[in-house]
Amino acid sequence: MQKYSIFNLVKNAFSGHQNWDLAWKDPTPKKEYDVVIIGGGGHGLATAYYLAKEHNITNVAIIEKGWIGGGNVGRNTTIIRSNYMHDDNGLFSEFGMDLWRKMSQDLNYNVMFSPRGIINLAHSDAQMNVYARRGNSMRLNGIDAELLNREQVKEIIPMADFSDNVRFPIFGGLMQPSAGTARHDAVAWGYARQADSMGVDIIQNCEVTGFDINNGKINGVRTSRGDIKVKKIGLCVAGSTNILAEKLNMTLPIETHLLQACVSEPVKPVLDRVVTFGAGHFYISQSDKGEMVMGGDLDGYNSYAQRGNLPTLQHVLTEGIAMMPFLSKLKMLRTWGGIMDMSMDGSPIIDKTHIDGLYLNCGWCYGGFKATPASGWTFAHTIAQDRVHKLNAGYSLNRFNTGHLLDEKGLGTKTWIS
Amino acid sequence: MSQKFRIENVGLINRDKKLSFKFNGKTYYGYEGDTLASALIANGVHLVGRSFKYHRPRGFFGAGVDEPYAIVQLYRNGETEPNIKATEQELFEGLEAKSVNCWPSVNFDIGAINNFLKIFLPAGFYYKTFMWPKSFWYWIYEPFIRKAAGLGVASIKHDKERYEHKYEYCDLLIAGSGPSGLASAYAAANNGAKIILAEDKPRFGGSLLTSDVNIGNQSGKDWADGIIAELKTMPNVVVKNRSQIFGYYDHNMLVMSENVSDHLPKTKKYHPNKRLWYIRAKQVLISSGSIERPIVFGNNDTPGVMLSSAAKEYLKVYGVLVGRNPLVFTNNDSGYETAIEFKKHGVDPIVLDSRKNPESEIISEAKNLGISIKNSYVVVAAQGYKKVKSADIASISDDKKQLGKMENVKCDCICVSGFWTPTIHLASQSGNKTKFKEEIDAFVPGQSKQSEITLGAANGVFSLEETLKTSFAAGSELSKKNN
Amino acid sequence: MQQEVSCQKKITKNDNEVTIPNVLEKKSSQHDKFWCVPLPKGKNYKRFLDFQNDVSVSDVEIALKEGYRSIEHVKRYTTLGMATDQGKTSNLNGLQLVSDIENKVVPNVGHTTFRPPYTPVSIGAIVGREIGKHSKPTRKSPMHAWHEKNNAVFVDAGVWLRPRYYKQGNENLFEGSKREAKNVRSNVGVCDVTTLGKIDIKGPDAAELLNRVYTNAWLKLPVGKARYGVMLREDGIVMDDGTTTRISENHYHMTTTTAQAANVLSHLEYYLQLVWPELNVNVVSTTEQWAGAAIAGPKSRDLLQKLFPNSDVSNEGLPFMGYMEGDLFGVKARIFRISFSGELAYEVNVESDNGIFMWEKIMEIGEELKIQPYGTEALSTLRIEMGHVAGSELDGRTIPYDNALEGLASKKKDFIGKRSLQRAAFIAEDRHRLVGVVPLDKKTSIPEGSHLVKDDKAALPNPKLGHISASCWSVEYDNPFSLAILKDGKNMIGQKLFAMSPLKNKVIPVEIVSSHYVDPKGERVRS
Amino acid sequence: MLYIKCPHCGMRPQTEFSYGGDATVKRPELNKEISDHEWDDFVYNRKSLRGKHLELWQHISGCRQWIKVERDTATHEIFKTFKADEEVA
Repeated sequence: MQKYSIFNLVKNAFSGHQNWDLAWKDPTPKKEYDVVIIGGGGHGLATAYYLAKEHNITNVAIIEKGWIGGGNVGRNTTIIRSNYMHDDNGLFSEFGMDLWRKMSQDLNYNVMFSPRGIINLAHSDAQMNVYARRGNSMRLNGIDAELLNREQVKEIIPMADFSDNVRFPIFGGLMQPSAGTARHDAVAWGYARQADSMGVDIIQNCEVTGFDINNGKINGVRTSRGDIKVKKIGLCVAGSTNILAEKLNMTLPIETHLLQACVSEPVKPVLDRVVTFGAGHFYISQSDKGEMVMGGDLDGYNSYAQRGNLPTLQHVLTEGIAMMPFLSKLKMLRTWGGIMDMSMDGSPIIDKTHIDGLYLNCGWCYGGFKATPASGWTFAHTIAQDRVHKLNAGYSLNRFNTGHLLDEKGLGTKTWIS
Repeated sequence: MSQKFRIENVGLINRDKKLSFKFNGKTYYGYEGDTLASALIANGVHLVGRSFKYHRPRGFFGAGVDEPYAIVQLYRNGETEPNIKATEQELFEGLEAKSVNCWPSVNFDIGAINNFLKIFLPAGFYYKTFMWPKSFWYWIYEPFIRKAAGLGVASIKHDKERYEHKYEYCDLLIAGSGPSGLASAYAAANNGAKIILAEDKPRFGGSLLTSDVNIGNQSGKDWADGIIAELKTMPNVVVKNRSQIFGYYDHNMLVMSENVSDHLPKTKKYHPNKRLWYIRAKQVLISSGSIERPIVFGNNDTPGVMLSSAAKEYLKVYGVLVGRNPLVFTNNDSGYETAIEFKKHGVDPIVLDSRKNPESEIISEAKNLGISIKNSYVVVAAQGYKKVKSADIASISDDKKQLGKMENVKCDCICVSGFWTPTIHLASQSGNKTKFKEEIDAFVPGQSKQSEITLGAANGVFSLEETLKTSFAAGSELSKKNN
Repeated sequence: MQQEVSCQKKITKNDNEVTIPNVLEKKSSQHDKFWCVPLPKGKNYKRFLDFQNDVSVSDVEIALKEGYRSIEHVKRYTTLGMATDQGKTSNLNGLQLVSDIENKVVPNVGHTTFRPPYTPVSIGAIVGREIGKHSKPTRKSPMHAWHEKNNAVFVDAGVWLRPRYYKQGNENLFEGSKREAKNVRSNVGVCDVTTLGKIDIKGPDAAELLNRVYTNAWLKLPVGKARYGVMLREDGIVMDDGTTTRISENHYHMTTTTAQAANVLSHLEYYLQLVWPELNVNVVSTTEQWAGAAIAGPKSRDLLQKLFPNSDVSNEGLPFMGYMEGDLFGVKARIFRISFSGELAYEVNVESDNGIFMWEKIMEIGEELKIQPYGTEALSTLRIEMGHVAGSELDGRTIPYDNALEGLASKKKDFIGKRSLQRAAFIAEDRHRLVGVVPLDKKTSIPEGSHLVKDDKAALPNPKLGHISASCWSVEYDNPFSLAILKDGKNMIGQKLFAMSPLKNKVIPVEIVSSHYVDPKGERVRS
Repeated sequence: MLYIKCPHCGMRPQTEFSYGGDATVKRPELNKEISDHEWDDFVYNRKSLRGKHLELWQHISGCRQWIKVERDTATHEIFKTFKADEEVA
């Protein structure tokens, strides 16, 4: 495979950029694979990559209904963090942080991982205590965290509302300095390019129509481009998990919901951190292009529409202005909606299933993007070894039955409340 | 300073009210009714900004909401606002604006070095490099890129303006006050339907303001004025200018942003800056018109290259010439209409038509006026850096693959028309699956998903007669009793 | 949408015809399907598609050459159409180019979806008037003005403002709240408890509803008595707690926490309307109708007697968890003998309009008993040292057992969420449980949010056994005291652990004690 | 913004309602012995399909009644609304 580098870029410049290779090929599906990954999103592509890289399994196909990277990896707010309270979430995400830190070099594709730090603002002493509980848990898990007081927050983000005309004054915040953002599309493309180069078939415009299961064992998968024989299938279709689960006669602890996000018009750098509002649900960062990237609550009802309604955005932006009044003068340029698996305790599922050879990766709620590498890595391990890794042991499907829940927010099963 | 590109007695501006304004620190004059863009062009200013990546000089390309270039930093009443389109910003006394994305100035911009490095900066170049050494991305490369990106500067001061919301219900919401919007509104209003008619520009009438047509023995504009005047007297009708319907949401909820104050030097006491209307409409009529398409050619981003419809609008609405030596490059009759307007106002254009031997009433008129026309001719490239100085033109083969011998013609602007693209955004937002219409090379609305109908140019219908017929019919059909 | 109203097109009763005027326009000829001028040999002009983002024909060619072939890939790879004009002049030409190179017809290339807004919209306009202090509503109790006048320092409790402490001189929060708490333990204090959620429950099946909603038994609660209850979500997690009083045969007065008031009402309505419609019960929120004052401390009965000279408020006349109505100088009042502070205490409710009258009377008559108002901080201190749970323990992750409330979970009857309590993790022997924590040096306050570990020097990740949920300075013993939720807490009493707060660089050796730090037998509330 | 017909109050904007999830989930009867699986299906497992979805809403800023709404989760089209005790055909 062609190596991407400044030298190669210069070299290609003089030949008019006519000699770049395909980033990935466009193969027709083979009759049989060792592993089929359903879903060409970030998690599916990463899973295929780590299957090839870590487990030397390369007779793999990724089947994607549309175009790769078209799901939530292509429509998120690009935040990467591991600021979790529960050990299972924290340790899993921190493992992912390590993968993020070396991803550009590992994939030879600049994913622009930018550890600009995330600050969760607190607006009461009680909230400071909740954050302290989380931050201390992070520190004891070896994750960086700092508790900031009001003055320290003001130093870092002076554009937040420190005036007297504020409903919920800022008391301080919890910062994870190593958290940050990355270029979301590049993550999908970087994984795709490397997976392809190691022999994985990336098959786009191919819809799964059914499964071939015999005696509780996976035999194959039926697709709009023909039947494929396969012993192991990994399901990575956040947002559409329930649709495929129906074809498998499974009912999962997941509801499908819509989350909107928006960007402002690009402006010169003004905000160099990721910041979340504590008296509501709003988060913001400024992209390298200069756009303010903003998000918040779910639209609040089951939806597959990928199109949201204005009251939710209005509500989200209201909290935005409450946090940073200067946003008022900016203009909302673009909005979009993504559909996501809201699991019943807010944490994901990476596990085997009762069907032999069928592996499940779902339930990422709003946290899927940051989990891409760790999810791919542990899912690849689970598929390759037919057993869960200790990093994803907490993400079991039967935890809902046993009560080993991982509820970071303490909201329970009403997934539409965010 | 004189407005040397302003011509006498043309346009809809108020020449009794002269306004002074500043652009990049220099004082200019315009008239009430100008946009910042028209006033700058009147003063011969065509260089307004720099492009995002290569920092190439940027002028004006359109005359309204479609403008990609002319983005400025606005200063108003002690506040500043980034990313204002000069083509949408109405002029007021004391307006100040500055170019963005250039340093130290729009005339001499250091960032333009990117223009010479452009062969190293192809699509996606950043994915392929800036990876070594590992820590350099965050500490060195990214801060540099961040600084270079972004357009205007956001003030972190608290916004002192006030914004309001309003909730409305209506029978018919009509988006756009061009011929189809006016006709349908008028017909429905006569049946007593409760109507909101929204126009994003300051003036009602849409294409009727610039086209050379006659409706009911009046000019298009006079007819539009008459209809609007009558609608305004009707208690069941709300007509709103400076009001953009920007979103079509579920269950026929549309949202409109009314600009109440931005065209004034400062917001009046107790007035909002903008008012957001949530409108639940029983029926929506989309009459949002169409936007002219460019034709792609070499250096087609040079200041002075613009849409032919924009050139016509600057002339007919603002009395401003975008050049004294225009070249019109067209693949349809719209370019001729612009050329005719030039000719009528004492300017000699040259028309390059990519077609071999088109014939129509409009073309005949152009010929009769003595306009110089070159058929099967194209602009290969614009020449000039900060402003068009000439154009490399050539004949083109019938299959459009081979160029003839290149010639250079002097010109100071190139007005382009590559035909029209219906504005289907609202229909598409409502869930309408659009379809491609071969005859016009563009998408038009397909099966309606909500209670919406698209009329006129937005529906790919460019004949005024047909537009009026269907729009009058739609207006009365939708509002009458037995439906 | 085919919804009834929106497809109903009977807009008017009229049927007027409008005459269509004559139109004179010049007819056009067919346009040329031509949109891009080829490059002449040897020339390398940039031909732009997207003018603001500098996307040229060659950029799209490169994207396609590299395999970014879906129109979405092209758009994202080149940034075509993603500028502030959202591609109004560039989208179609971009599509034409892709269709030419890919040799597809334009409709098969497809266009990217149009989403609102059509053109950028001011964020200020979208948000409107809900900015600054008005970004969320502010709820104030009827006694708010009095609190303001008396130097209350307020704290946000949800959207309510509550006095945190009443500042005297240069007191800080710690000094002020300690003074107030001490005064409750030694004299009498009064606290504004208006913000508590209040729900009126009426109907012949009201007791049955409560019996299903709360984990403990409710069928035999006599009229004129109150009872503490805990309600669960169906997943077994504690949702809320509070006392409910039987006002008359078919009439109950439920209180909820300030935070959960709205959720509990919806919860009850859900079960009444959808799950058990056969229950003849009505519920309605009365939070705003009653102003509430908690009167607590050893002298509270003396005060009460003076406030209600005509009522028998003796320990016999109004025993612990008793209820009566009283006449507060002409104002009808409800008197509940309930206690959050662990002291002898009462709660008096009057209709909101009379709240300020009640409050001023309490302050006026209580003066000789050395009454002081106390805020939420003192209230916290009092409840923590008594081991009463509140929001920081009922954090949406705990079950009754974790909060030492297992005695309240009835074994005999079914209730909402009971089935979930059988889950393996919920019945595990070493389940987390509420305990008390005292620093060994009896001096160092343990920051809330600290974690308890066995070995403060262990390698990371250091296993955490539990966390400090609430801390106070015990006014009873004059030393720090904390509550913690600790793994296997039942068997940990007497153990020595470390409370660690790496965020504050603190490692505090601690001893685990009972969560009932003060008056473990609960004698005071019954005295 | 959705426009929901409250069977008690008439057409009202979505902002007056709060969502309550899948209306086809039936709470097991009190005191009934049921399997873990049945209980999990009630508490956690949801079909959440694309297309027609019968769901609960509460008219929280209106009559406070819980209602059932038949809505398409792909298009947001609302077909019909029902009172809490109304049988859904």
